[in-house]
Amino acid sequence: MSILIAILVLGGMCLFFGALLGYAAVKFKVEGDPLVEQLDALLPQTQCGQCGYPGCKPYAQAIANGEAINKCAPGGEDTIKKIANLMGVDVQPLDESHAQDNTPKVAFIIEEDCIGCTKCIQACPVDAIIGAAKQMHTIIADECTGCDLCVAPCPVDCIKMIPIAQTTHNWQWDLNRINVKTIDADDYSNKQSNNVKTNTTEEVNV
Amino acid sequence: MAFFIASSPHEHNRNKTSQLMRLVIYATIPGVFAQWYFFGWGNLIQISIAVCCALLTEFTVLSLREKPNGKAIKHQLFDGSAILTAVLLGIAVPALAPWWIIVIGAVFAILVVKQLYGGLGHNPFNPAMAAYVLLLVSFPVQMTNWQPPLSLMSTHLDFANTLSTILTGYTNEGYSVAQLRTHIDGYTMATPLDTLKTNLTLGLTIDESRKNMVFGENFALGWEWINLGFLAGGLFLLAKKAIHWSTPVSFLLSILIFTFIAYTINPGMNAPTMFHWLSGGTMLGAFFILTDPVSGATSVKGRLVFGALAGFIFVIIRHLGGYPDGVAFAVLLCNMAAPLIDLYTKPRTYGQINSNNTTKELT
Amino acid sequence: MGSILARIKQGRWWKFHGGIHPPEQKFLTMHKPIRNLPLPKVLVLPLKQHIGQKGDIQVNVGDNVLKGQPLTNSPHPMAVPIHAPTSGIITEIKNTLVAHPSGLSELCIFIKPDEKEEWVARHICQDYKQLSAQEILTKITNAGIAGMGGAGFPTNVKINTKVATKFLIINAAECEPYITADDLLMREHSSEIVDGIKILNKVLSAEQILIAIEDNKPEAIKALKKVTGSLDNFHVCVIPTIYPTGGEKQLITRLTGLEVPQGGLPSALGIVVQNVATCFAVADAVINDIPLIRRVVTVTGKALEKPQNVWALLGTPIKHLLTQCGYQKQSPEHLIMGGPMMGFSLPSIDISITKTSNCILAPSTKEIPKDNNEVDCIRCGQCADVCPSQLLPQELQWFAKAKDHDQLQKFNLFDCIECGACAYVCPSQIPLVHYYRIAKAEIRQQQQQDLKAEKAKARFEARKQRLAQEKIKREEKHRKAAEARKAAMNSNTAQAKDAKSAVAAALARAKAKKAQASDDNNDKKSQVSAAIARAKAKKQAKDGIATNKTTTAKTSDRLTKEKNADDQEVLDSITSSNTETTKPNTKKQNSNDNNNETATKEKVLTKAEKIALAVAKAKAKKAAENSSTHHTDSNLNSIDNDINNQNNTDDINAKKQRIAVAVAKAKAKKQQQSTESKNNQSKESS
Amino acid sequence: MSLLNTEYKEIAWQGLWKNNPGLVQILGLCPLLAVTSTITNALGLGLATMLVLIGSNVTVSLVRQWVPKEIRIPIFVMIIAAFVTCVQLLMNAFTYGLYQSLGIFLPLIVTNCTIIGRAEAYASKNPVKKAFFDGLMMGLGFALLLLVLGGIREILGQGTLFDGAQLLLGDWASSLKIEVFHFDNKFLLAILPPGAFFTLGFLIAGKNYIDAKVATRKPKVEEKTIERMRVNFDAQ
Amino acid sequence: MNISIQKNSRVLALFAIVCTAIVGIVHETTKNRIAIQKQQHLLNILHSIIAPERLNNNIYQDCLTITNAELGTVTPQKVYLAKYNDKPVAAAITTIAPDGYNGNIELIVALNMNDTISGVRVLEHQETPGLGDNIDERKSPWILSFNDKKIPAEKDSQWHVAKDGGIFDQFTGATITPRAVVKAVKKTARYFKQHKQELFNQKANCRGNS
Repeated sequence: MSILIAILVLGGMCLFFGALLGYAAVKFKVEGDPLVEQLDALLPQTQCGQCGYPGCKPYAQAIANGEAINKCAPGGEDTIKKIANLMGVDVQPLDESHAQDNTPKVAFIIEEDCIGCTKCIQACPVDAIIGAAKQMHTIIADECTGCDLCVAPCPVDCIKMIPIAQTTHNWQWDLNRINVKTIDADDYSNKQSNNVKTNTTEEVNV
Repeated sequence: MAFFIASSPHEHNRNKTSQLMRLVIYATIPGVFAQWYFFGWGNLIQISIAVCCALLTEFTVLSLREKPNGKAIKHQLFDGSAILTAVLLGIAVPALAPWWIIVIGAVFAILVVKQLYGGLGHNPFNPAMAAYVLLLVSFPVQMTNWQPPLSLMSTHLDFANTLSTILTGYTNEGYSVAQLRTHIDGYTMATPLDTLKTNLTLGLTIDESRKNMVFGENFALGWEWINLGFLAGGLFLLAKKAIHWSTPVSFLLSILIFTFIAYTINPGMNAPTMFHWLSGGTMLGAFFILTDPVSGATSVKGRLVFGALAGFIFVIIRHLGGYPDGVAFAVLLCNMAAPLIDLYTKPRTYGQINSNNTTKELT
Repeated sequence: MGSILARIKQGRWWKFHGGIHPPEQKFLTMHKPIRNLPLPKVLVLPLKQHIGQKGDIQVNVGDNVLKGQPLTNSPHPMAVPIHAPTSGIITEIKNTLVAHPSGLSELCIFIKPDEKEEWVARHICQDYKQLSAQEILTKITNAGIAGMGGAGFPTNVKINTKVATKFLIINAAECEPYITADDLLMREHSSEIVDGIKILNKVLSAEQILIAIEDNKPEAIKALKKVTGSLDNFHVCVIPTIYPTGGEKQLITRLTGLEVPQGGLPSALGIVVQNVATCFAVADAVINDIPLIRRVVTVTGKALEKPQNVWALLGTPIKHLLTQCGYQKQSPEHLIMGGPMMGFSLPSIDISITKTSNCILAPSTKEIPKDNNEVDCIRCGQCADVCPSQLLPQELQWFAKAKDHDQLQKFNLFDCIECGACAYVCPSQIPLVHYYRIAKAEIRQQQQQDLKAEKAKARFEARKQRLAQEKIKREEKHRKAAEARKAAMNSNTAQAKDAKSAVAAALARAKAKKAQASDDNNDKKSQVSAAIARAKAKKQAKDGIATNKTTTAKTSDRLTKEKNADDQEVLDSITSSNTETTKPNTKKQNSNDNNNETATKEKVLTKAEKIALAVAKAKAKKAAENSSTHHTDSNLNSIDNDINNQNNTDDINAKKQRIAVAVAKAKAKKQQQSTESKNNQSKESS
Repeated sequence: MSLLNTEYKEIAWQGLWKNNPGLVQILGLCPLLAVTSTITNALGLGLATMLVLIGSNVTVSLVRQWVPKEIRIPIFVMIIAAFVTCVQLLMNAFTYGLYQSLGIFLPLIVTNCTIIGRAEAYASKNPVKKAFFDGLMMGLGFALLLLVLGGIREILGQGTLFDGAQLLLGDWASSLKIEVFHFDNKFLLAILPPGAFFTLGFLIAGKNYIDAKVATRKPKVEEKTIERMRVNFDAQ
Repeated sequence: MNISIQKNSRVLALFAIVCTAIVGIVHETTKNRIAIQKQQHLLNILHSIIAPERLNNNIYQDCLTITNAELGTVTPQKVYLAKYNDKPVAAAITTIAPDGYNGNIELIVALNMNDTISGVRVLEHQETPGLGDNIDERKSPWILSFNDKKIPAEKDSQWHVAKDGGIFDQFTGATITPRAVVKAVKKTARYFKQHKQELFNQKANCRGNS
């Protein structure tokens, strides 16, 4: 008898909870994957394709589906850390095969070599190149993400990737990098020849 | 010509961590002296064993951790923190505890509590107290075998005898620790705290218990003097500004308040404040353990809360706990609470105001 | 307000949290008068000597300039001009080391003085009280005055507030241990300073003027009290000496008990703070029409024989100052611009004085030793005790080391004023401020990058959308054209035939032209092919490096194949990639001039993976389709060429032929489209 | 066939080392830490866990086709609970001696995350045979860890091995007891739960150390060049 | 939505019913055996503290439930009466020592009619392994030291652990556990001494099942 009661009670409860879960499954179903959006927001949006996916969003999608998190070369360690944080996995070092020199760069078109073929324009994922057929092209440096996708399509190899120079604005307080040099101040005309790097940053107190 | 590049500030007041540590070590001298005077050589031997073991362990771990160059290891080895830990542990263990007790304690303190957590500055617990608790929990027999004051002992305990007891368990004459602890009339001696605890469970009142001879009369037997010694050392540290006043003051005040409440409610079952202040490791804890900056709270407000909480736990353990003294446990529990205390006592940063205030004042 | 004033009058000051007492070193220079220096051989003027932007250069190399002549100009309010400190010739305009902690170069103007000190035309103002606020503002702007206390905020911007000013605070606290420049200036030029203050107050019309001065400058206090004694809304506030009272926020709290809200400016409280030296410069500029071309610099430190305050022209190389003060070279040399607490090390002796350089500190090796004994933080909390911003430096350094930017911001890193008090007291000798600076720079950069990424994403999405729309439009157009042609074919009436064929012809012509434009540009042809050949040679070289496992013979073989755009090659490469498990190669199939964009330059990338089999299959399929597309494309092109030819010869009887051509073209197009769609399908399925 | 073999090898490797439920997934900590004061206790809990793990894996794998995704967790929990209860009842009835010594571990197992974890992660997606093998290997991995942990703690704590084995295995097992070394004082910390945390910590550290060593010894995998994708607008 | 709800609730209920049914069936089939096993186990314990040849009644059935604060606990305890030819021989009383180091210690104390202790066993405890758990007979013979001790008088200084000046050893390092056991046994023994007659006059009222 007690078993029968147990069966009835449990059965009834399960009917109820099953119904509840069934309702919840339909009602709270998540359309799309917010995870992908979050991941996409962490990626640097260079759309460079170095990860092996055509753009940042597809890679975000792939990570959500279990792809390795260490393939974004332009994002570097920082991005990997953030993704690891979001995904709740361990931080991994950047996958060497995807690792390129990821110092920030901008593309630059050597104007005398440009034949105006527009191929780079079509390759640029962020419309950062202006120009028209048979017209010389140029790059809007501010919009360039440095993905270097325009370099390969150029038939005349007139696009160079130039590292972004360090200025007093974007300097990161790296005291070790300061070149200590002494120049003869009295005679500035001699300056060029006298430009001796003593290369003695000493033991810098950092 | 070489130029020296450094980040500001270029000037520095040249206080160093190692100096701070050294100062604290010096400040233990009065207390240790009192210990030596009333209980003999035991603790001095324990301290020296502990220091050796601690330095050896520290050296081994630092070598394994491969810090950049040999100079750095030496630098870290003698920054005083390991020595201080060892000294405190040596003070805390029973004077006649066997040598392997202090060895295990010192190694555990440095290896597990300090270095496994990342070394100096990274340990969440006070290494000396964590090691003391480990020993207390693991070897209750040895750790509760307190030697009675020299004046109450039937055997004469000189340096050689003490050393022999610590190393072999027997004096040169062949007495065991248990025999050493036996009073002339055949009664095994315990510390006042222990005696009090036992007597309370037997239904005796505090006053009855205090007739026991381990309590001595008017500071005669040394426990009070040891505490006073550490108090003196603590005051020296305060004067030197090596420690902040907030923690010891709030700790002792908190003990005062809670023991006073307990004493007022039931004087028969609760010892008076003065007894708690001057027995066990109260003063050592107040000035040398709780003030350990690494495992304590940082802001003044935080330190006040920290000390008060420690005092509360201390009183609770002494009255209700299974162990006679509660300093070590109170310290560890408060160490655990320290990050939380820090979080809730975070100071208001300059300019973080609800703008109502300022505008009101101006208009 | 009233209560604040009452307290000020009683001399009871408020407290700010923390602060330190570094040992006083002012005695080195405080008893000697300000010295005038001989002209240096060269003056180096950075275009930007303040916070803000640099102006546009108004002069050229070789120009003769007069003393006080503006060298830059800009309508931007944050771009204050610079002036020639003396008359002379401009020898160079180029990048050189500037007074910045980074030791990086910025654009500078080099002036070789001619020793004549010829002034540009000046208009000395007889009575500044007659001037309107706007006139004063213009004069200050044109004189190029920026805050001379250290930060260098343009003065014209700072005093041009919209909020009614209650307090004008004159910062004469000068709390850094060595610096006495303001002290001496106050002693020697107190009346000019008060003039300057009055001028400023004409613009600000503040209710009360508080001159804040630390009690370690008794003579300056005396001098100021003497000058301001008769003025009723002037208060000389003698405040206790504690570092960093000179910090703007700390000074405000000290004097008024108010706190500048987080992220806000003092002007929100109705307070403006100006440095004494700035007041002097204002007086000079408004009354004497002397722009900011010189300043008092404390040249001090035990490495000098004669440490002293000097009048230095802006642009004077430090070397000049040091030699004048008897500099004894130390090893290693350590030069600090600014005080020992907040100044920065200089990497060279040739850096010049700017508007914000108030001190050159040349300490002896003993004076500021170079020990680097950073040990781990033991959380002693001394740093938190002295932090004037009431931050938790020990927590911040922890997060900074861990690069935990979120936590750093949560712990108000950006409220740190970098005064260095924490690092000064730290027993573990942690260079805390340095960690914060790095962290701040990183966070700022991160924020910029995030912004950039956001923008890039938006542009990427926009482009995607645009391309999708274009594609739809294109297809629509093709469909219509095809329909039209079909109709033309089907119709029997000559008229319709005529019209429709005309349309078709026009379309075809346009197409042909387009094709011509992109492909058969006769003018440029040789040039282009030359360029392409060059590029190919380059790429070939690259390929040779990249695929060092394959023999050169093979490479060249492949290249010849590529030139022919042989489909077989693609298949070859794929099959070879199947068998090659060692090293995957990146292969490029180069362009065939006659093909259109997408087909011309197809990068066939192969990857040797476990699933190579499947991938290769899919690729082979794709390649096959591509090649067929390519054929249809070339068909299309040949048709286009045909049309071209026909267009060239004016042929009336070619209608039929044209129609046939159009039909063929439509067919070809259809074929192409179908292959394209197939392509897409296969892509999707793969 | 060899493919199948390697698959089973992989399962075994996962269970015993690479994905060991105790050492790597750090699951089932509560029984793991509470019960491993001696090797005998460890053996008891290990056997019980293995048994239940195999049983629940097989059962879950059997019913996996009929379980809708939304309610799989409640169902797994019910299956495991029912399974454990049945085992407990049966043991109680028929092997009372064993129940006396193992019985206290059985209720602990119901809440052991390893079991629901394997049901969810493996058994619900794989055929019975594999699920059985996975249960066996995971259980074995868990049991082995428990044995090591129990062994170390027992040696450190009281200097013996297999103390009290007769309680689990019958009277003959009392001869199993090995006195490794004798000390007058037990090292209580090793026997108490903190000792279990310390020991487990060192074991995990040891495993990571070995893994790191192996990884450095392995020759570097040949460099791959990546397939750089072009952002393809036409495909969308 | 309705389909999902119906399906899920049906499946879940089905599983619940099946699982519960299986458990129920197993329970039903093993119920009796388990009871027998338990009884056997208890009997074993009883026999170990009261020699089986001393009694010839069904001790397991001759059982009382009593609640008396003098036992040191207010939870109902059991008394098993041992008789030889209906003559009282001894009684086994379960009790709880509430002040163990780690909570309650459940004991069974057998007492002879001649006011001596026949035997004591620990039924359940959570004392520190390796330290307090020596009260368990399987770990240490300490518990046997109660055997044949005389029931103590009201103020008997002997009935303490050695540390408190009594005759019972404490374990090194653990005083609390043996102290608690000694105290509980003492209380039970006193209770027995005072109430033994009325215990044996009562009718068995717990029918053996626990």
